Amino acid sequence: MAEPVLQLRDVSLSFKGIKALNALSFNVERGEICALIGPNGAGKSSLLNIINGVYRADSGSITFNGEQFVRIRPARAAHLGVGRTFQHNALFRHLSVLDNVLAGLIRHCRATIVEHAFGIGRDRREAREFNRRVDEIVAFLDLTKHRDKVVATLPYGVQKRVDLARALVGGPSLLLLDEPMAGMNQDEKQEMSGFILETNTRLRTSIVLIEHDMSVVMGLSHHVVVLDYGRKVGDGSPEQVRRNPDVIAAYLGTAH
Amino acid sequence: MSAIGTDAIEGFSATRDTARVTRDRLRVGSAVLLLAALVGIPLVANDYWLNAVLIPFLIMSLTALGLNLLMGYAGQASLGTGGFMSVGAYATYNLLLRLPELPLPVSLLLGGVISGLVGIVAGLPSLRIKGFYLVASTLATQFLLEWLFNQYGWFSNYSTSSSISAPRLAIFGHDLSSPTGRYFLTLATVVVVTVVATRLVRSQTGRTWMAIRDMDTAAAVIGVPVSAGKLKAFFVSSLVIGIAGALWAFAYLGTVDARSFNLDRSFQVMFAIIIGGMGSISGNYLGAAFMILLPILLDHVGGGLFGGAIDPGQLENLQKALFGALIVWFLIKEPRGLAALLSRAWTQLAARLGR
Amino acid sequence: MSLRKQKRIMSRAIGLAALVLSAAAIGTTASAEDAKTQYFPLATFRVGAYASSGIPVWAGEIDYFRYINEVEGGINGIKLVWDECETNWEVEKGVECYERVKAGKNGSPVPIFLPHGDPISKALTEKSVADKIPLVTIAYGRTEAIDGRVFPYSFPVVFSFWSEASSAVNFIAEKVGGKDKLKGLKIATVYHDSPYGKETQVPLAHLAKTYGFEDIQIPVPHPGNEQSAQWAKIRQLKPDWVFLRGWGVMTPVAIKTAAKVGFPVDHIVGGIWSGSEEDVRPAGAVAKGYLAITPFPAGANFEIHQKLKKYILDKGLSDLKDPKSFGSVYYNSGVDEAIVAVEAIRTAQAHFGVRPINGEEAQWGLEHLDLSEKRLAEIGATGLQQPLKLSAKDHEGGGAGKVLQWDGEKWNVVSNGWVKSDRDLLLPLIYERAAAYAKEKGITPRDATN
Amino acid sequence: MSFFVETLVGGLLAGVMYSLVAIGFVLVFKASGVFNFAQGSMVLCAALTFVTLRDKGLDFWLAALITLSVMVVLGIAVERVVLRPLVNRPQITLFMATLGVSFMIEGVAQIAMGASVHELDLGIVDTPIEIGGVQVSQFDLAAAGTAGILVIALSIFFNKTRIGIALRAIADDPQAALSIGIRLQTLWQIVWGVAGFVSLVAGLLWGARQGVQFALTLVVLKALPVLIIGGFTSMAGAIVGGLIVGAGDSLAEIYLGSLLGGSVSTWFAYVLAVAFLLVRPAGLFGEAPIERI
Repeated sequence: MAEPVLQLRDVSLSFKGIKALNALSFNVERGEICALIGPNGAGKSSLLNIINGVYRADSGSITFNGEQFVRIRPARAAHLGVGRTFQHNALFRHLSVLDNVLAGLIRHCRATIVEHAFGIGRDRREAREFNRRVDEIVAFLDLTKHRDKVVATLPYGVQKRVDLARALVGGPSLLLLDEPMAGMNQDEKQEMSGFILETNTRLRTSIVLIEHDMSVVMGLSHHVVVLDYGRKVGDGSPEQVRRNPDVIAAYLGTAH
Repeated sequence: MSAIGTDAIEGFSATRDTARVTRDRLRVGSAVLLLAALVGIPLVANDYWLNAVLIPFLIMSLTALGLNLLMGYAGQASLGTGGFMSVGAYATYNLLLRLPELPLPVSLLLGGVISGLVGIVAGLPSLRIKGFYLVASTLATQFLLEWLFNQYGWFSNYSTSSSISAPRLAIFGHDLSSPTGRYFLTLATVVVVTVVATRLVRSQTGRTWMAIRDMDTAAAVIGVPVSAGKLKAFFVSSLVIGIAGALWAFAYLGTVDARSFNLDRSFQVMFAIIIGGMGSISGNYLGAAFMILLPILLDHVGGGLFGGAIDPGQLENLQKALFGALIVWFLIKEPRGLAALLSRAWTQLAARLGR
Repeated sequence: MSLRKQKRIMSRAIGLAALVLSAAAIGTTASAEDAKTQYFPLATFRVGAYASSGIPVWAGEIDYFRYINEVEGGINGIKLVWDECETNWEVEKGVECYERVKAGKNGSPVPIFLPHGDPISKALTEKSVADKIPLVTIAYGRTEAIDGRVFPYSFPVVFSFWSEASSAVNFIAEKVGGKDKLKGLKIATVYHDSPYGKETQVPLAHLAKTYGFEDIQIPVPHPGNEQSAQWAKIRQLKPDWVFLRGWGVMTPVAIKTAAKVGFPVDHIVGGIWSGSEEDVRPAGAVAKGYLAITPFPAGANFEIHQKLKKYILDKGLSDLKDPKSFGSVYYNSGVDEAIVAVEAIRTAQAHFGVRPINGEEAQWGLEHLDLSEKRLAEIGATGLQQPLKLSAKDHEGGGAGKVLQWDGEKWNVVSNGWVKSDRDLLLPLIYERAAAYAKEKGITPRDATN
Repeated sequence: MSFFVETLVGGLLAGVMYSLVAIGFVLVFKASGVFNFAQGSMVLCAALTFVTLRDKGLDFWLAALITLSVMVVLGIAVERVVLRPLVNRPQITLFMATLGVSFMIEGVAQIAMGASVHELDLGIVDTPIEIGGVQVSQFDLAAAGTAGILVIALSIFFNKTRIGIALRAIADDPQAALSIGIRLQTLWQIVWGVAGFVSLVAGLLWGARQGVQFALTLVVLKALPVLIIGGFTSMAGAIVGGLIVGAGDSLAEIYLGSLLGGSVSTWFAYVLAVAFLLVRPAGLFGEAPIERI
């Protein structure tokens, strides 16, 4: 079996003395969709924030694509190929869909500020190339008709897709999705699930997904990790997790 | 989240609509007309209009553009504008004085670059401090620079009054010291800088800045170089402001000391961009017009209507209060600035024409 | 925002603009009189941080102009007309005012421009040469401009900053019993840390070397509302005299802080811009005994004041709002300025003919101005204005000040008449600096014999 | 040594005067997130109103009472007419609006009361006294005492009363404050009213110190670094920040000034403030929020 894309070993995090994550360890295999589930405050978002460097873990280690670290800066994580969408809307709200997605390519930008200012050197070539890639992703996520609209004016479900497009355009090898379907109706969820699945199969992107809707989780994921109060209480295939009594007690039985 | 220039400034770019094409054509057309008018003005305008109205208006627009790049686009508010203007002015003065073989445009640009480098240093705290605390910390730059040029005679070539005056302004042998010459020097600079700045804000550099402005944490997570982007914004902004400072000193006043670039100047420029419209290029000209032309207009009107009837001191105070009230009124009534107002007017006009 | 609301705002804004434009049009066509009058623009500052010092000045000036018009029927029959332009004491607005008025009004040219502000006068130095409009800066402005060969259109008449410093030293000499007694004294200059404040550093250093006193320089940062550190230093250094060169709020705070550290107030000699009622009144009782050197001695008993009172104040024609200020230092400075301007125009008229005078002619008039004791007596300004004789080589002419002492209510002259400055000692230095300026600017000095 | 101590003490006492102005800022900022630059004009307005009334022959307390009501009304009016329509706008816009307000206050105050300078005598003797060989100004001691009393009174007011509790709550969560049963608008008005009162006290003390004149408005420039160091939301921070700035300015002017050529106090406090911010990005007593995304 190939080396996992992401390995977490004994990762702990605390805020002002309160443990948010407690010696957490698990693997995400290359090419799989891994769902993180657990009640509110279980530490799911905090975990994503550690993986791409928004928070700094107190201890433990993370291995991503063979590179091991305890702490990482967000920009470095992005360069290594970690993509991310956000639970609460974190789009650049005054920019158009096009500009938001283009921003996802900034880290691939080689032209200097002088080239940008005078439209010389790599500037034009890069601009063409970036626009082509954005158009591809925009078309892939069915956003073409919204391309030039300011994101703040778009419906919530569309904004979520823009967020996904922005994360995808840079070609991440691991995609962290923080509740991509929160607040959506059933049709929108279906649509989004389709996009996620297609991303996984067509673009071969490994995905870590936080989601509350169990039917979505069970339908989409290859692998489920269950968190409760910062501890791992379950880890396995959807079937295994569904049968795990601890998980049922902590989460499935009560919440749903 | 930074509360400055990010959260609640609405409408950085107008929503596109059906009348878009007509509107854009209208815009380009009127910009060309405006430029033609600006080039033609010296044929009809007298010294007063050039020296006291148009030159300061153009330079104020340029300064506002500089600050707008930093504050309106990159979301980093600064009250160090006056300080950067003084760096540009004093640096250009020393280049003209000590390296007279350099042509004027090169000295102006180098003066701007020096100001830009100072801007990078001044921008370093922005990597750690956010929001209103950052605004307050830029005041340190403002006061430190003001002090520096007043304190050390070297910067003013040990003139008795620490003030600097323009050496002869000339480009390739053409004397520019007449009002018309200074006007064209200013106009040319403003046009070039505007074109370059417009390119820049539409490039990935501009997108970097707007990403930082709108949501800096998310920007970092998707791989936008936040720290470098902030420092670049400080550099470009201070560069433009530095060039504007040099023009203020040499094309407008002729002789200045550091007090021309005091905190009041910084406030004036910030008013110009907030009233004109943050994150808008045309807003800079509208805001500068508001700040430079309105007080002069009030003065003329006041003098014309009440001259002799009201005590001049009362009249002046009345104008000051009225100016303050107008500022507040615009801030309340037009959150997105005059640029948005104008943009809506264009849209309506275009809709009518397009029909 | 709803469309209707937008429209309302737009239409209001447009309406406002239209109103403003039409009003401006009325303003420019309002008063079309014949050009048999002499236009005299006044750059004033009635708002901002320094308005309190300015308001009595304009009153003195305007009252004297009115007196000339009402009682003497103008200058040889040419009446004066003036209008004001607000500068806020800022360079930018000062330049705007200058540009606004420099072309004259209704065909009457501008003879003289009074910039009323040290930074404004410096910004206008070169423009005034190009436009041929003399700048008269009484007791401020560039000291080197005394050399009219290099600065043909700048006139720091009466009392330059260098003369101010020298006269202050000479007054101290008067108090200690002669210039030879200056040796070994410590004189601390507490100055406003600005180009204006620094102007006396060079002459004081030179005088210290000449007379053997110790020259201590203590800067006070603008605006000067907190000086505990500076006066703690004074307490430590124990100077014999303090020469206080303030501006605005700095002076009362200096006097109060001096009292706090126990420095005797009657050993502080204020400079020109630290020596008005507006400077000492806010300091209250502790200012009693404070000294100040000035070219504009206070007092309402000069002959000209009797006339002003009779023909202007008592007839309700005065520009003065607070009658207490009649005869104050700043009021008298306005009268002084007006006298110099009127006499320069009169001199020019004698040469060029009785008609409105333009800037170039007024420049000639200024360079040939001779305010003798006799002429001053005719005007009624004996004791108020020192005798003054200008030439191309000497745009200052006077160079003496009187020292006043505050008694808690009013100023009293305590010096022995006009305290002269050591002009012979300082002029060579001034000419040297003017020559250096000429070299930097590529100016060829005029021939001084014309 | 005694020179050092005297400089230090002089600086600390001056610092208390800065704190006095800073407190007005803290109050308003804490309640409504507005950095009220018009505080300086309010100080001028208070002092000018008071001396004008006194010059008309009014009794000290009557003049103080009338001035107080003028200031409270002014504070409430600013809140109502200018800031309420600007609610939810960026902080920098609110800040600039208060700058516009300061033009209005200055213009109108000088139309009504003139631009002349006035003496303001509070009847506090100002001869220096010696304490342990160190010379101290009586006036400054009295001013420091007043500032101390003011801070204690305000602390009690804001710690023991319902309004105070609500005020502390809205800093964290505006909804929580509503649940105490005080409307946000009412709270803002109270705070602006109190800010008017604080500017009266500051206006009287500063006016007595330097005369009542336009330059009173410039005291805000000294209060700013005090706020940065102490944090925009802490009353204790304003006092400690004031002491640090006062002492720092005085010592810097003497010891750093002799090296660099003087007038270092125009910027020293600001540079010091930035240094503090780099260590603590929300001031000494402020708390930086946790980033949540």
